[in-house]
Amino acid sequence: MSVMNYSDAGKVALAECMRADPTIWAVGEDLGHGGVFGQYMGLEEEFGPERIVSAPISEAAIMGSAVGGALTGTRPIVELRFADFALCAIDEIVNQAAKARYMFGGQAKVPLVIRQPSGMWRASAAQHSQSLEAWYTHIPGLVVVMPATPADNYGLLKAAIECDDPVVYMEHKDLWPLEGEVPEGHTVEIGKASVLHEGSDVTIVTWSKTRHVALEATKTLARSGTSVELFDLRSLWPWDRECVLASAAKTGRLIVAHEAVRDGGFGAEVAATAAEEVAGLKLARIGAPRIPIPYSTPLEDMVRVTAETIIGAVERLA
Amino acid sequence: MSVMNYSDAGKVALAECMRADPTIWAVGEDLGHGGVFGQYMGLEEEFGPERIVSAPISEAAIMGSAVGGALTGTRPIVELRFADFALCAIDEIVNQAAKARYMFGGQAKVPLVIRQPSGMWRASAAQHSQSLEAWYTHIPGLVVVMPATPADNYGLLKAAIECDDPVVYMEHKDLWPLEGEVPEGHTVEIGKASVLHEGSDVTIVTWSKTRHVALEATKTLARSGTSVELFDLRSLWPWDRECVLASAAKTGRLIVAHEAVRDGGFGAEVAATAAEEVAGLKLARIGAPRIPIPYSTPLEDMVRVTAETIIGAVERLA
Amino acid sequence: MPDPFPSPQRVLDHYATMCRIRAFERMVIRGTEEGLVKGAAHLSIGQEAVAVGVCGNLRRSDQIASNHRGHGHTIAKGADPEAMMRELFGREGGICSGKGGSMHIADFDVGMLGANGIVGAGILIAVGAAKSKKMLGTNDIVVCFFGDGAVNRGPFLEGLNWARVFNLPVLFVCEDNKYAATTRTEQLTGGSGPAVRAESLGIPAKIADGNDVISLDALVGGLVEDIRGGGGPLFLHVETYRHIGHTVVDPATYRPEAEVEEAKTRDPIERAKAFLLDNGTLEVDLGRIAVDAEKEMNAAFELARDASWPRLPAVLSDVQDIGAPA
Amino acid sequence: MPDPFPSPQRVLDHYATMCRIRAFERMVIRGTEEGLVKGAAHLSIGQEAVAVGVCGNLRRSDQIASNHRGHGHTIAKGADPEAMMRELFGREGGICSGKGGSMHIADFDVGMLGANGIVGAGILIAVGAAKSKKMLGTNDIVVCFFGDGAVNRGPFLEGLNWARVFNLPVLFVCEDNKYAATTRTEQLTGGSGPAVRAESLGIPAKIADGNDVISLDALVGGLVEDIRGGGGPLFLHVETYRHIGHTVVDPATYRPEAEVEEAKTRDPIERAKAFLLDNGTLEVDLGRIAVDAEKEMNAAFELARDASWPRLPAVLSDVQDIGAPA
Ligand SMILES: Cc1ncc(C[n+]2csc(CCOP(=O)(O)OP(=O)(O)O)c2C)c(N)n1
Ligand SMILES: Cc1ncc(C[n+]2csc(CCOP(=O)(O)OP(=O)(O)O)c2C)c(N)n1
Ligand SMILES: [Mg+2]
Ligand SMILES: [Mg+2]
Repeated sequence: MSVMNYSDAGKVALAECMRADPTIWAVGEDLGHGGVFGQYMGLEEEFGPERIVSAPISEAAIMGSAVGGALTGTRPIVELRFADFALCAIDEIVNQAAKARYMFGGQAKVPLVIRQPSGMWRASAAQHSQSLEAWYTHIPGLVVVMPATPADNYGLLKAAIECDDPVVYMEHKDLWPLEGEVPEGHTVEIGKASVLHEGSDVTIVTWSKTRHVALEATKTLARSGTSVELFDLRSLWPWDRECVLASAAKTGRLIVAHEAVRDGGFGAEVAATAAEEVAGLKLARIGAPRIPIPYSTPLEDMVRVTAETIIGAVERLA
Repeated sequence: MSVMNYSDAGKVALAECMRADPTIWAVGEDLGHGGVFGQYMGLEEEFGPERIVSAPISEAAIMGSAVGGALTGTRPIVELRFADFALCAIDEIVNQAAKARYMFGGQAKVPLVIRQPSGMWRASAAQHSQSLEAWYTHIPGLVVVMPATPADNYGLLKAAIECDDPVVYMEHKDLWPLEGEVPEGHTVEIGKASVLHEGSDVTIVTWSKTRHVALEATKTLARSGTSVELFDLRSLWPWDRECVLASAAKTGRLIVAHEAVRDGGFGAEVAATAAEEVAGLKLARIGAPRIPIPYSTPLEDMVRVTAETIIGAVERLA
Repeated sequence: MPDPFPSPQRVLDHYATMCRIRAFERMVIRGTEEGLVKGAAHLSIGQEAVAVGVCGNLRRSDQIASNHRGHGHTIAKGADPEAMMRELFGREGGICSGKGGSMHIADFDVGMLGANGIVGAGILIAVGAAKSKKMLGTNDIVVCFFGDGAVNRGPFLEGLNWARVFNLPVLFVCEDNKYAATTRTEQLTGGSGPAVRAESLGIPAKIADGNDVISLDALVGGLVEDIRGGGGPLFLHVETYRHIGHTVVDPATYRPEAEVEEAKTRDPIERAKAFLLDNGTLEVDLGRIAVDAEKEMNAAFELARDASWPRLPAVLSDVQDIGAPA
Repeated sequence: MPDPFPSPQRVLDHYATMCRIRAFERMVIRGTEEGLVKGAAHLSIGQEAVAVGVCGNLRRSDQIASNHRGHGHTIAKGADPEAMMRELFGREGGICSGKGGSMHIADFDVGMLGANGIVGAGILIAVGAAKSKKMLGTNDIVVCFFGDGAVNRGPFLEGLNWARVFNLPVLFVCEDNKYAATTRTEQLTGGSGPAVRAESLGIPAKIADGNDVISLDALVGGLVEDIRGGGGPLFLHVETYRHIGHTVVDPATYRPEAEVEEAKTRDPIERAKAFLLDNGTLEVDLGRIAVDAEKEMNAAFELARDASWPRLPAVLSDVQDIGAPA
């Protein structure tokens, strides 16, 4: 068991996997100098530039060459720097990586991980702040993972690397320095939610950075006597339907909260599924307004989901 | 009033707008020869190659140059050939077109139309059949329109061209030959659903080609005594919430049916909104399974939403 | 280094493979007319020498990435035409289980990494496959086929630059049939052509007659040897022509008739035939090769036509391991 | 055609604009240190001659598209530094109403179409703006600034080819500071450089010293005249260096110290100063220009710092006309 931050947890997971399997390689801009957030610091020294590949500014080629590599016996880890830049490589992710196995009738699998640091971070404005996880959940062939703690980043990145599917792996940029315990040999199964709090009055489902906001709200609500059952989905495709539906059936109230734009967000999928399955469920979705992320800090703050917003929604559902 | 097909209705709308406004130009591959589906046939002859621009196979430049044009006083109509190829121009649509007005504090608007022929058509397989409307509804700044009849294609394309926002305009490839009446000077407001059938037992919400399937189901159900209220949303952003919510409150049952993948589809947004707003609502979503579209006809047919599927869902909700 | 004295047997083999490709694609026309091929099919009739002249220099463990016009590449790399025809007819036993069709034809067993419905996409898949080759310590190479239209897409620049800076074992083959769908490519392509573009990215380039399988074969032999030796990526611009439309159903009225007729005089199969006759092969032997090819493809056609449809539950398989549809 | 005898007043003006850009960016460093600039800011300290030598040849109605390193371009094109500083501090009266920040700085009134957070995206916006210029029947031109790193992105190929085949009035300016973030660009760029790539796409290209505002000014004057005359797109590769890190907070340890020191000896402001002194301008006059620039930017800093925050309801405005958030 050791304490490490979210960034290092990912790095340790990657390094352990690379030591065990010589066919794994990582590719992205500036990786040789540690990557833009330092998540790869020191890895080029250990694994060399053939396995920690510093790429030109060619997102399509970064992603497309990884698809080619994955189809032919190696296991690429793609670093896209900001989730927003993945938009320069969408054909390669959606038309190629996600569909190749199926289109070719199962002749090859596409074992690759597509790291896309996501979310709002330090006044980064509209082109460096997006949370687009909902898009990837809608694309057959893709797995979608969004860890929110060091332990989950360690366990889920390992699971993603070991998995033979293309995994969109979204770390949250605001969580890099977050410290936490990572048990030795820790494993996390893709598709299993983590239960952060058991309760009976209302179910809250969330993921990524909003997990921490929701936990704060849960604690505040506990003090005023409202008992919340709180889940961090951790992976959005597959997502832990059973767990959410059982809890929603128990509490009769469901709130889904995420940082992404509310309209058309993955919260809609969770809420709609629960509404189909649980009769008489009361529900509310919380997310960003449908606006690009503004730069100015007070404006940017208006986009963020806060504990107060969540508490307000719980109160309105009561 | 005249009868024309869906393809010609779009062409007539475009030609009328181009005659009225010399700043409008269209750009896409093979437009000088009528476009891949003939929707531009004859327009180069009338407007010349400066306004009906035949482009190289450069989707990013087709889209990006349209953004630049829209920011600087002209009004581009982008033809992306197949919605699937829009994935080669996603940065330009999402990071540039959708955000420019906001990022620049309203200094300029982005009046452009992005035509993306969508949907399944004639065994076109995984890279030529997608319905990705849900993606665009999730992106602030974009308007999303999906006409299903000649009259709507005429009226809505005109409205899209006249609008100062970037409009993702998705015609359905299987509807090109569909004939229908287009009243002289017909107008359609973006954001208003069309009511195809009034009823009291169940509300069905749909759009694009599935409108026709749902209408068939509605007629069959009427014969067996089930009274359906059927809406074609026609535009998905904005969408006609008021209309859908009022009907859902009246019937207490809501079905949303679309051709796109069910998981994470725009049906989730409609269903979740209704579940939030209408207490005790029973609901069901219908869409494609989460698989790439297969080529072989019997397999492809399994992906299609049919009248039987819709009727089955209505019966289960009863 | 082009070999001025090609072995007659080698030319004969190439002739046979070209005849097989042509016969296969004639059956695709028939299949389309009879409603058996449902999706769009892009044929390489007139371009067979490119597939054959290139793939004839590859090992089974070398790999190719193709574009939408991939039947010829696939057959030349060694795939089974019957499984291909079943695929195009969407039947059980299709090479992609009926899920891909013409535009996604692939045979990983013979090193054919797939046609592609997205123009230019194969370029990036090829450089990635070449990275695998290098990492896995083989001296296999990868060939990427694409059209003259693809040189205007971003992946052309990104992929070629990538291959150069990482010194990957790739041969880029730009199969220039002068048109991209209805568009005469040179009208929408700046500069002095694909080879100059490749050289500007640091990749040595050659230009060749794509209708002469003999000289092409020899030229490619040298290029493949250089790449296999670790010399890094090379580029080959081959000039050819498609005899029919962009797809089977395209009447191609945008091309001057005289241009088409002139191009047909350079039919690669007729040229190989003329060479072989000049060099002592008997007309009757050549005739038998052509007839055998037609018989083979006719049999493939009939077996595919009579094959059953895929089992319906297969629609849900091979999507993904985790989170697959139930 | 470079003019060997530049007018002293013109050089003095350029000197003044370079001093103003430098002074502005020094205030951005201070603003970052004091926590007033919250987002990433990319400075052009050391590269000022490019913005000034190019924009000095443009009319107000000419337009420019920029990249992430856009303060210098914006000031050189005539924007108000106070409104820019308010923007960087996220305040009321910001040039983009506080919604954009450094990476989206823009001033459409003076023909500055925006910085861009996506490397290479401005290239396509520029060609589109040039299409508007042409369609609207003006003889205005568009200039596009981008870095050496952008030449490896697909839009470089697509945009340059586009400008060529549609003969659009664009000047492409590749501002080569040798690095793309932490990466020495030449290590990841195949071929013989940006100018060769441009020429392979049919666009005539020049290479120039980007730290000598005088020769650059004269060279660009000729290029702009050619483009304005309808000659079609041109390309200019300028060699320069950024004195500090990629962003304000980057210590740039990946660059050899000697390289940085050597580059600083070619400081464009010092070079213009030396020229002016050699040609009779008084040291005291140059000093006053520098001091005025500092005063101006200091005042901009203070006004921005003391400005109020944007009104919160504005967060929902300027998204779209139809379907705007309520
Ligand atoms: C990204 C993309 N854009 C457009 C198309 C439509 N399309 C399919 S083939 C083709 C022409 C390709 O021309 P070329 O590369 O010369 O190949 P050819 O068909 O001549 O063999 C086009 C435009 C596509 N499939 N993908
Ligand atoms: C598509 C994309 N990829 C990566 C980045 C991250 N990034 C921002 S600036 C930069 C380096 C750009 O280098 P260059 O074009 O030489 O401009 P310079 O910063 O040197 O002025 C990178 C990689 C980005 N903003 N957009
Ligand atoms: Mg071609
Ligand atoms: Mg640079």
